[in-house]
Parts: sequence; C-alpha cells; structure tokens
Amino acid sequence: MIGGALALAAGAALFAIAVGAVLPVRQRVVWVGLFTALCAGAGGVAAAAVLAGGNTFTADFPDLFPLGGVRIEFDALSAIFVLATAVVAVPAAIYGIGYSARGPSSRPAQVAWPLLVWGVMMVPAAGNVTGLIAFWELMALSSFVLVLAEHHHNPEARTAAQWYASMTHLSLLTIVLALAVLAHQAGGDSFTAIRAGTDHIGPTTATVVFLLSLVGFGAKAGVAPLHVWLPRAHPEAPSHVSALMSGAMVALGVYGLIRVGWDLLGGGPTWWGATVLAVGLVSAMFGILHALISSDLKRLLAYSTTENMGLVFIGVGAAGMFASSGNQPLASVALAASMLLVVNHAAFKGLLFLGAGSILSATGTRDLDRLGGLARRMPVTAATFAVGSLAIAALPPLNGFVSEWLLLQSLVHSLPSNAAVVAVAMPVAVAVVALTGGLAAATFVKAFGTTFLALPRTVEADQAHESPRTMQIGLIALAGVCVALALAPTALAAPLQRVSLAVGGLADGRPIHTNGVYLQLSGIEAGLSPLLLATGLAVMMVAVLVVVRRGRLRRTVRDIPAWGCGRTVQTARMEYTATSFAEPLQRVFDDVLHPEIDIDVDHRTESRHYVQAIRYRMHIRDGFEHRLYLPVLSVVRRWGDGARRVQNGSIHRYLAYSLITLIVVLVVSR
Amino acid sequence: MTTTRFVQLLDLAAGLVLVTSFAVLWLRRLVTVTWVIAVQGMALAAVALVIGVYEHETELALIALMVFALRGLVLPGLILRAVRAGDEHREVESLINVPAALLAASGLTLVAYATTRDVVALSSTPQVRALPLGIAVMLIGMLLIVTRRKAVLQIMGVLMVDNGIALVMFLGTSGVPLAVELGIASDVLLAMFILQVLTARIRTKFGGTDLDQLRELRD
Amino acid sequence: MLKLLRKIVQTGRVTGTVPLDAGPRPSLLLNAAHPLRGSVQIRQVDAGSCNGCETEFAAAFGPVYDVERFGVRLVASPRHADALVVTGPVTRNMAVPLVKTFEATPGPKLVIALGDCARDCGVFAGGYGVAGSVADVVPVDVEIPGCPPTPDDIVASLRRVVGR
Amino acid sequence: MSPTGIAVAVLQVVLSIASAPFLVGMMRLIRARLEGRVGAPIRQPWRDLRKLFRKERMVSTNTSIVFSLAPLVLLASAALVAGIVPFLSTTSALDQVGDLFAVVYLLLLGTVFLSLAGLDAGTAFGGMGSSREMTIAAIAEPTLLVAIFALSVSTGSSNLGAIVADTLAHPSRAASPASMLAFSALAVVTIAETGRIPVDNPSTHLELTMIHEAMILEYSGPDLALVELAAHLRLVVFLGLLANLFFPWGIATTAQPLHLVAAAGAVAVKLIVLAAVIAVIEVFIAKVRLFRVPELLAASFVLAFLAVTVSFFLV
Repeated sequence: MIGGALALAAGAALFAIAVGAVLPVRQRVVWVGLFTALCAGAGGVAAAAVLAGGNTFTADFPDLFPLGGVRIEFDALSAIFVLATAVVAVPAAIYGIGYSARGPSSRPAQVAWPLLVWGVMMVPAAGNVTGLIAFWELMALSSFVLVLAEHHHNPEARTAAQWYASMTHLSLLTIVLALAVLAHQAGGDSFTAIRAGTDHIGPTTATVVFLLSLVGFGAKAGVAPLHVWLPRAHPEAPSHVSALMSGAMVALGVYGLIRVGWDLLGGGPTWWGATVLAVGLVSAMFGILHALISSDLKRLLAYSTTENMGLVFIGVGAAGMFASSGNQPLASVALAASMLLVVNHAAFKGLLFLGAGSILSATGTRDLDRLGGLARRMPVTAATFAVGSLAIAALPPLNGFVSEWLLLQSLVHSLPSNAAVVAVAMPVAVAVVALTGGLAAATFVKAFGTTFLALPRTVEADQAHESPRTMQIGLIALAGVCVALALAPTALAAPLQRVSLAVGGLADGRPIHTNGVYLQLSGIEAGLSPLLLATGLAVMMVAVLVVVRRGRLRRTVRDIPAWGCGRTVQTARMEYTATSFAEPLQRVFDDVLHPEIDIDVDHRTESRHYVQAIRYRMHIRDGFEHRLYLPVLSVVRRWGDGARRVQNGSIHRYLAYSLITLIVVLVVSR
Repeated sequence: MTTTRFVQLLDLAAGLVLVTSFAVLWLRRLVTVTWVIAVQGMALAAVALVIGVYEHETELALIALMVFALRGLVLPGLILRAVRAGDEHREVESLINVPAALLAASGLTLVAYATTRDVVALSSTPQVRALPLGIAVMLIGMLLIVTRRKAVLQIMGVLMVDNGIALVMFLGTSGVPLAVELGIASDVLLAMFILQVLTARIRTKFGGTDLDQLRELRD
Repeated sequence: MLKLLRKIVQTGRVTGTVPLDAGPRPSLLLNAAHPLRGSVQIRQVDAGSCNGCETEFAAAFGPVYDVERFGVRLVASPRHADALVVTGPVTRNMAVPLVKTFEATPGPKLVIALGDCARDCGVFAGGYGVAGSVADVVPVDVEIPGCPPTPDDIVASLRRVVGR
Repeated sequence: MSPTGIAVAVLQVVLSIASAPFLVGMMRLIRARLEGRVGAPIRQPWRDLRKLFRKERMVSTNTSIVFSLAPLVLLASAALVAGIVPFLSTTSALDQVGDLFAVVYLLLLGTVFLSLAGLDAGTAFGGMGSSREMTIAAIAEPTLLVAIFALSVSTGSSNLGAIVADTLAHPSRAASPASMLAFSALAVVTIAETGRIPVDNPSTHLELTMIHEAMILEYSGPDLALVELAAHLRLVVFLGLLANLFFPWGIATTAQPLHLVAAAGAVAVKLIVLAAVIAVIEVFIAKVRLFRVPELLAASFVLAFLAVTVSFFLV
C-alpha cells in the first residue's frame, strides 16, 4: 500500500507537470492544483501508513542515474516529515488554484510547483546519498524558479533570488561534502550500509561530517546566522509556495541534521547537542525579535519561521544532550516535542502564509501599517488567521501550546543532572523559550490586531473583498488541521514513539503515554489534557454567557463611534500602527537591535515655533547580515576587482596566460 | 543545632550575601546601595556565626562579631559618609544598563557554579556546596568595579570582592585563623582610607568623581 | 519610608473634620430600585470653566470630604460613567465634544451641572465664545448652584444622587 | 475525573469569583485608611458590578466580534485557572488537566484577547494600552516559567497538586533559599501582571500613564463588568497561587466538606494577608516609568534564575 501511494504521488506529480506545461492558462491552474494536491495527499497517506504500522518501506532503482541509483527508504522519521509536508501541501495546492488565477500562472511557475511539492516529499524518503542529493537539488531548483515567479512586477524578488541561490548553493556544497565523506568512510552509498559502517568512522571524521551537515542543513532550516535568505525569499515567493517553503521545506534541514547526526552517525559527544541547542537559542531569540519589529506581514512570518526552527533545534539539541548524558526517556520526550512542533508548525505557518496571501491578493500590500479593519471585510481569512495566530503564539487550547508544553517539560525535568553543561544550559533554554513565547504572543497580537481589527488605514484595505472559494477551502482545511492537532495530539503518541525508535542514536523509548484524553510523559509526573482544557474553557464561557443573559440585559447600542476623547473626527490615522505597537518592546531590546532613527522636523515659514510636518524613519538592520555577511561580501568584491585587473579583455594577454600555464604545467609535471 | 537547621541557616545567610550583591547592581540611589552593602556584611557575619556555633568554634564566633562590626557597620558607615560628603548622593551611573548588568551577573553566577563543580564534588559538606556563592559574589564585585562610573561605587566593588573572598574562606576552610582575618580586614581598611583620601582630593581639585572625566587628565 | 509611616500615624483620619449635613437632608433623586443607587461613576467635563469649580470638585474627593465613601468614583471614560459632571459655560469649541461625551455614556445616565456658569452661564452670559448653558446643549438632571459651590454642597448633591 | 473532584473544582471557581470583588474592596479600603480617608465599604466593588450589569452595552461601529468575545475569554480563562489551582483541596478534578505551564499560558490567553480588544476599538489609547500590556506580559513570561522551573526541580513535577503535596510533606522546604527566591520572583510578577503599583496604577485617570485601564476605555455596561470581574479574579488567582504554592498549610487533601470549610478559611486568611501587604506597599511607593519596568522584571527574572541555580546546586 505504501509503495502504491508513493507511486501514485510520483504519477500525480508527473501528470501535473505535464498539464502545467501543455494546457492553456485557465485550465492549467486548476489541473495543476488538483494533481499537486493528489500528489501530496498520496504522500500523506503513505506517511500515515508508515506511522500507523511502523514498517519501513524500501525500494531500489539502481540504474536511475549514470553514477548511482536511487533507493527509497521510508521509515517513521521520514514519515513524520512527509506528513508535515502533506499537511501543508494539500491545502496549499487547492488554495493555489484560486491564488494562481490572479498571480503566478506562467508555465515555468506551474511546472515548478508540483516539482517542488514532490521534491519536498521525496527528500525524507530517500534511502541513499545519491537519492537524497538528487531530490534535494530538485527541491532547491524548483523553489528557486518559484521565488522568481513574480519578478516581472516585483524587482525585490531578484535580489531575494540571488541571496536564495547563493545560500542554497552553500548548503548543497556542504551537504554533498558531508555525505561524500560519510559514504566514503563508511564504505557504502545507501543509508543501511552507512549505518553498518559507522564503526570505521573515527571521531574526528564524525565531527567534521557533523559540523558540515550542521552548516548545510542549518542553512536550509534558516537558523541564525544562516537565515539571511529566508526573510528575503519567503516573502517574495507566491504565498502558497511560501507556505510550503516555510511550513515544510525548512523543516527538512532538521530532518537532515537528525538523519545524519543521530541516525547515520549514531550520535556523538554532548557538545554536539549543546551546539545545536545554542544555535537554536540564538535563532529563536533573533527570529522572534525581528518578527516583532517587522511591519511587512510575510517578512514577519518568515522571521517567525527562523524562531520556530530555533525552537525545534532547541528540542533536538536537548535530546542530543540528554541522550549523551544517558537520560534516554527524557531525550525521547525532547525529540517528540520537536517532531510535534514540526508538524504543528507546518499547519499553523502554512495557514498564516496562506492568510497573508489572501490579504495580499485582496489589498495588494503586505505592509501592516497600511492594513486594518479586514475582519469584517474578509471574515473567513480573519477567523482562520486568528486560529493560526493563537496557535503560533502557543496559547491553549490550540496546537502550538501542546508542543511548547512538551518542550518545556523536557527542559525542566533535565535537572538534577550530572552533566555540568546540561545544568548550565537548561535554565537558559527555559528562559529563552519563555521569552520567545511571550514575544511571539506580542508579535501575533500585533499581526492580527493591526491587520484585521479597527478601521482600515488605506483605501485598498477599505475596499478589500473576501478571496475566492478555493482559497477559502485551503484556509479552512489548515485551520481544521490546527484544531484537530490541538484537541487530539494524543493520536500522535504512538507515531511519535515510532519516530523516536527510528532514531536509535538519539532516543529510544515511549515518550508519551495516553489514554485518549490525557497526555502523560514517561518518567515525568506531569499531565495535560488539551481536550479537557478546551472543554473547560468552552464550559466557562457558556456559563458566563448564561449568567449574564439571565440578569435582564438592557439594550445594546451599536451605531455609535468609538470614544475618541470628544474629538470631532476619529480617523484611522489615530490608530496605533504595527510599528508603534512594537515600539516599547523595541526600546526594551534597543541594545540588541540597534535601530537607526531619523526624525526630520519641518517648521512653518511664518514661525519656527510651529511645526509643519514631522518625518520619522526607523530602520533596523539584520545584525548578522550587517556584521557577518557584508564584510565577507566586500572582501569577495575586492578580490573580484583584483581579478578584473587580470582580465582586461585583451586577447594577447589571454594567450600569454595560456602560454604561462603551459610552461608551469610542463615544469611541474616534468 | 541539628544538621538540617544548620544547612538551612547557612544557605539562607550565604544566599542573602549573593542576593544583596544583585541588589547593589539593581538599585540606583547611592545611599540605598550603601545600606545594602551593610546588610551584605551582616549576612557574611551570620555565615561565620552559623558555622562557628555549629562546629563549636569560639574563634569563628569571635570573627563573626568582628566581621559584623567592621563590614556591617564601620566600612559602610565610612562609605556613607563619603557618599553624603560629595554632592553625588543621588544616582548611580553605569556604563551598561541595569537589566544587562543583572543578566551579566546571573551569567557570572552560572560560571561560578560551573567552574567549582569539581571542587564541590570532592566534598559534600554543606559549607563546600555553598562555595560557588562566594565566587559569584567576587565576580559580581568585579563586574561592579568594571561597569560603574563613580569612584565611590568602585570602593563598594572592592568591598564586595573582599566579602566574596571572605565568604569563600569561611565556607572552604571552616575556621580562618583570626590573624588572617585581621590582616585582611586591616588591608581593606587601608585601601578604604587611601581611596577615600584620593576621592576627597580629586573632588576638591576637579569636583565630582566621574571616571570618564578623570580620563581626560591623561590627555 | 519611616517618615511617611510616622506621618500616617500622626495624621490619622482627616475625613469629617469639616462638618457635613449642615442643612436638612434633601430628598433623594432616584428611587430605591434604580440601577445607579449606591454606585455612581462620574466623568467630569470642563466645558469652559474658570477652574474654580474644578478645584472645589477635586476637594470633594480629597481626604477631608471623601465623597468616595458613598460609592462615588471618578472614571476616565464616559463609557464607564453613570453621570457627567459639567462645569463652566459651554464654549463654542466644547459644545460638540460635550454632546459626543453625552452620547458616549451608556444609559441610564445623569448630567450634573456644577456651578453657576454651568446653570446659566454666570458672568460669562452673552460672551462671544459662549454657546449657552449646559442645559442648552444636553439635558440636565441635577444642578449644583454656587460660584464656586463649596465641597459641602457638592457632597450633599452627590449624596442625593447616590442615595447614601 | 470523579464527581467530587468536579464539585471541588466548581466550588473553587464559584468561591473565588464571589470573593474577588471583596478582596479588591478591602485593598481599596486599606489604602483609603492609610491616606486618612474613610473609604468606600468593602462590598462597593460588588455594587459597582451589579450596577454595570444593569446598564446599556455600547459597541462602536469600528469594532469586530473580538471586542465582544474578549471579556468572555478573559473571564473564562481566569475562572478555569481558578478551578485548576489548588485553593481549597488538592483533589480538584482539573488538577490533571493542566499544570503550572497550562495555568501561565491560560492567563496569557486572557491577556492576548484583552489586548486584541484594545486594538479593536481603533482609538489611540486602546492601542497604547495593548502595546504596553503585551510588552509587560512578554518580559514577565521568562520570570514566570523559570520560577516554575525552580519549583519543579525540587518536586520533580510541574503539577500544582504535586508541588503542594510535596511542600506539605517537607515543610522545611518552604524556608529554603530556592523557595524564597522563587517566591519573591513570583511576587514581583504578580504585581506586574495584575497591574498594581509600581507597574500600573489601577486608579489612574490619566490616559497617558495607563496600561490596563487604557485597553478597556471602550467597554461599557455588562462587558465592562466582565472585564473588571476578570481583573479582580486574576488578582485572586495570582495571590492564591503565591499563597498555596509556598504556604500550603490548611489546604484540604480530601474532599470532605468539613476540611473544605477549614481550607476556605485558611486560604481566605492567606489572601487577606497578601492583599493587605500589597495595599500597604502601594501607599509607600510611586509608580515607576514604563521604561523602568523592564528593570524591575529583569530583577525578578534574576531572582527566579538564582532560584533554579540554587535549588539545583544547594539542595
């Protein structure tokens, strides 16, 4: 059945590519969307089957490429990532039908989209080095095409694509290096062979492979300081593509790291985990701070992806540290927390990106300071975006809370531990996770509040209409997934156990016990019932409502303006904007963010005691980009300038170079 | 005194020494800071007293009395006088802001714990387990010296470093010879006097003791 | 801190040092079942006053008169208010804000005109910037005469409203 | 989930809602007395609420459904927490439903909805209040969770019932440095989260200094009553958490009526003492500037952080 589903997925993807290349625009969009959804759905079914049954599916295609074959090895770890992909890809594909009709309907974009979905699903399914790299590159190329899809009317997309291409190449380069070294040392290309050959790998080689893959997969996951492409590329891609990229593609960085570091290499010393944890801490803080101050909705979501990947890294790193210090049950809880977060993140970040796309296509802007009042104009988008915002802010009773809770439990119960580094790292980790949670709540109050509530700030926002039906279906489906994951995370207890068994080097055990309603952890006396929590909240609300209605309610006055301190006119210009909302927190973190603020005051010509206009400009640069990348880039540019002096276009000089080379070669190889 | 009671009292007193050093970083009014330094000295005395009573060492109890008088009363009194004498008894000025200083101090505490783990592991007496507190107080004292602008606060920093050293000695060696303690105390007193004289001189000559302004003397 | 504590102990309670209820107790304004009995929140509107009435009004909430003990409280928004206390003749610029404030107050609500100016424009009657008395702009339920009214008068009138 | 457990939970919710306005009335009375005033009677907050429930409800044309939903969510989340926290007995049915983390995040849910409602009005002050409220909530979060961390290190569980039972079994732990540090950290956060001086002034009339009050400027009648009641209830919940996590004595470990009555008396005494202390402190100190609040919260964070360090290394 698993094989059939995977074959169906491949067939659907091929068919979608074919119709994307052949059909005229209007049918093209519809059929590509439907078949991409089918492809993702089939992949999801395969993943669900593996997670439910626990069998690993393998298949070999030995002669697919001239240099090596492709092997499919579909185990529980692969399946959880494919499941996450399917969760976001099916609704995104359906949404894409409506979205593409007004946007990226060109042939290349419509061909690249099913390719990307299929590539993202097949990367975790690959069972050998060649397969992994092939699918990885497929995914990278198709996503690159899609980032460029709207470059005609959006010049920003070109610089974004440049950054994306270079970071993707860096990522691919390091991954290829890491996997090549690994395969060479272990004496085999397939993962089974590598696992069997880990004994031949010395600790130094293992460390080199681990660090290389940390860089390569970390760049894909968008963790700081390798995140620079993410806040550029994700906003510029079409929204359903951003949903898939942010929800599922970046998570493959985590997949790769776990697969190479803890599955193939079988784990390592404590500092591996500590390094991953540290990267996670920095990313989480950095990501959420920049999301907080960002007033571009999609950029905000992209930075929040860096934050969430940081949280996943914290979980993986903590699991690695616990595993090396011998606390296997806790390691499996930490791993379960990050895997649940991957699935949850796919659902809510996908939902939020689709919502952002809906807003973008209705108003033509992503600038929060130019939106407002959309709740009554776009009720479906507003309701689903609200679900996503509450979920990503980790508020109960939604799904983000469950994974946050698991993560905190695993961190909190690490003490007392006999490893000093654990004892030092865990309080810091809890503090960072907590601060991240608080800031995420503030960020998404800002995002939802300034977009959907109060008065529209521009004419465009005032004249917005709800998106077409297909887009609404995508939104509602993902919101439904969020709610389902929130109420019944217990259904994932057994699959998470299979995942933790699949990663032998990290954890083995049964992280979560459940009787259907309560979540209980192994070795930790702590319980949570998201279902009962939601029920309790609903019961309380109904009770309050009943009591209030019972006490003879007087009439409700509705058609009145808001209380504006008696001012004659109350306009949207008086509302707090996204920038002003974030200002207090930005000031609190001034020392980290280093904002550049210009204030110009124009005086009236009559007297300089009267002010004509005040212009306030604030610019916050990405610290890593500014301090790390730009210096490196300027050095590279200087080399480039030097090279230009060597290459001045004179044919004589080029011939002279050839002569010199020939002489050198002759001398050297004498 | 039962062992549990002893452990509790010891932890409480040693914990107070640490908390007061955080309070010094947090507070802004110089007079209040001086009071907190006095409380720290008293807490230090309490540590010595608790150990002395538990181990029936009269000598240590005597030292406790002396520490109380010197670090709880005399030295803070002198500092208070210096603070009041200058017209600078208003607010602390710092090179880094308060939350950053507090976070740095908690980092230093972690460092203190992490670095003394091996020592602590050697012996499991309650005294030794509280040892990192002393190191932490020392480090926070140094942080104070490094980050504060006013000379008076540097004096307090020196005093805090010294309190930390004393705490380490009480906890680590359980029973410092009286002579050693006397010697150290007199050293501190000497340093105090010198600094105070210096401060007074600088103030009469240049007015105020802002270190950034002092730097201009060099140029 | 010790100084403040000493001050508190030495001062003791100052409310009631000025005798209240000098005259006969006026009849109550609201019947016993009225929602506002026992709790009246007030939003004060200065419609153009010379601030004499404000001073006296503020004194009524000070420790000496402490009208808060009868369940009267000042609030920051007319949405929270049950009664508007309006002072001064209504100037042209304040007429619209006053109406807006009245409209923003949820019912049942009262308007209390505080001081002679609020009742009949007082010495400002006929001024070029005056739109009229408070009653010309919004319906007035209670009038407190005086230029300015004493805190005693204010407390007595507010007690009439709150019924305690 | 036994019927008695549910009964205990319901009892806790009802009792804490009923007593919350009285506690606030008492705090106002204490302040008034210290200021030399007579002050309103203790039952005045209930009178105000009763009146508000009988007034008109005003919903401006700017607002969306969030505005009407927020008071409900705010009160419901606080009430649910009142059912989870062991006020009267450790046998509440809701104890296993959520632990301390759930409590913290439930309270944050209420804050988030109220902040959204503040933005929904579309007025300058509403947005200002929301922005400030979220700022404080965000930077108070680490203190809360790290303090919980400290508590759960010594007991090995973050479940409220387990922590209370553990403190009852080891009374000496209440006086340990870790526990005292965690208590002071949580006390500071309680003051920040319930909008008391020095973070926010609950009786201010100046919009520019407001935090909580600024968000609810637009509410009227029954909605305002719900918001106010929820604010009172949150105060009770926070104080009750402080009281019973650190001084659980008197709490019932069964669901027998007699024990519950005794526990109600004990928790009432604890709440009154804590509230009185806060009221007295409020007379003595001034509100700090908004941008000094992070210093206060950083200090409380350091206390919580030290509590973790100390609880791990010293005990």
